[in-house]
Amino acid sequence: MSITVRFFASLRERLGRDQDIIDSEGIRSAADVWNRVAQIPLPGNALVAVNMEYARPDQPVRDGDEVAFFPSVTGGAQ
Amino acid sequence: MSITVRFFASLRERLGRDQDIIDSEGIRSAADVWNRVAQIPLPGNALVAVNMEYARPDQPVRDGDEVAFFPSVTGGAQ
Amino acid sequence: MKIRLMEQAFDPWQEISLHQSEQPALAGKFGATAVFVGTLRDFNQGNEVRKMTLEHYAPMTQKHLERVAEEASARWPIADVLVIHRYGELCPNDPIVCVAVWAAHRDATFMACRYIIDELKTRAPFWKQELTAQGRRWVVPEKTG
Amino acid sequence: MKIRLMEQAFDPWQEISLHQSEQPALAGKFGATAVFVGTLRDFNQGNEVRKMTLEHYAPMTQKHLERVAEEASARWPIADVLVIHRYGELCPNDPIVCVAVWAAHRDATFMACRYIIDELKTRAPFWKQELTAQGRRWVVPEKTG
Repeated sequence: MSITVRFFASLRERLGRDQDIIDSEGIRSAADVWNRVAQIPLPGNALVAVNMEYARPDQPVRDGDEVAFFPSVTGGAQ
Repeated sequence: MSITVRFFASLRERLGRDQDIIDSEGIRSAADVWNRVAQIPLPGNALVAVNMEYARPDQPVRDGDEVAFFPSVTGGAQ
Repeated sequence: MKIRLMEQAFDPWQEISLHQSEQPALAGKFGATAVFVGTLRDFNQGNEVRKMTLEHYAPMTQKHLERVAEEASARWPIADVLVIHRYGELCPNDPIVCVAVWAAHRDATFMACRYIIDELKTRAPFWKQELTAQGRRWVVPEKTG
Repeated sequence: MKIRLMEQAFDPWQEISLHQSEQPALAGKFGATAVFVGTLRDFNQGNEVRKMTLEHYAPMTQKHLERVAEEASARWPIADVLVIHRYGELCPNDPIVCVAVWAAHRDATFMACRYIIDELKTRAPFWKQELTAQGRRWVVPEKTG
């Protein structure tokens, strides 16, 4: 009956933690997850992943899912 | 008073030698050089170099020059 | 196909050589290899860079790097792919990423190698934080290659 | 910039690594390296290849390889170039040619590396003769990459 929520990079620093475990009760979408854990609106350039696949904020979320929020990625080389 | 003439690859095999030294007397162009050394017409796909620069058959040639004739090049990789 | 995430510094030339020697079935069968190596510079956007920390989302990174390599294999006739990407703390002159592609012909290797490094950059969940004389800063994506 | 013609077999990864270590001024200054290696396959146009002989026009080859590398340096902002090309007798799985380009950014390395290998192929005076089970044959240029 829980959802794992993960934060990375500057978003992790802004929220002051890298992970929350929340009750899935009343959660229907990734956006609902964000609103439960954060006191600020989801930044417009933030990326969302549900079970390690990129997703839109309105993507449905179910009990047992892992939902992640993070800024634009910067791997690879210049 | 001489011109060095070089042949490479299949053209070298066809002429049966890799180099001639010819008298520059009466030679005005790379085509003149070919006509002096070979009994066959210059093959249409043959390449010409004068002093190691690609040239056309009508390129002027002078005493002391090195003139080379060879087929299409095939260096590098597939 | 091999995708490796590494915390320790690596020598891309040694890793490519080793990988190739571990694929005896490839010997004599490939005519072309294209490689890209990305290396940490000691300056960026006007500042001296002393260190860099690469944060990543571990199993998601592996999954997306594998997917990008599979897409390249589906699009071009290639024989093998090796991708190595660092994470953790890096020093200037450290290789960050290495992409190597083997194929019969050169066109497929160039296209696939370029595809993998370009897609990796926009899809693999890595985040760079630089330590400069002015302190720590998160790197933001650039528009140009 | 280094252009080498070699009669002996060479290990491209070792040569690149060595070349890079001999350029201490490059350390920390380049962010990208693109490499292409062409290798002799043990088959071509339907026939098993046992050996290959690469004939060349020695000083003209060196001159034209240098010119192609200089043209690439003039067209793209690159920091260094290494080109190695074999001549003489080669065995299957032997590297034939290696082109490595170092630059600040990846786009310049890919473009310059591709330019050098493509131009080399049409301009450097090399000729390949294959030894197959059916005898010796001169390789003719292909239209496709």
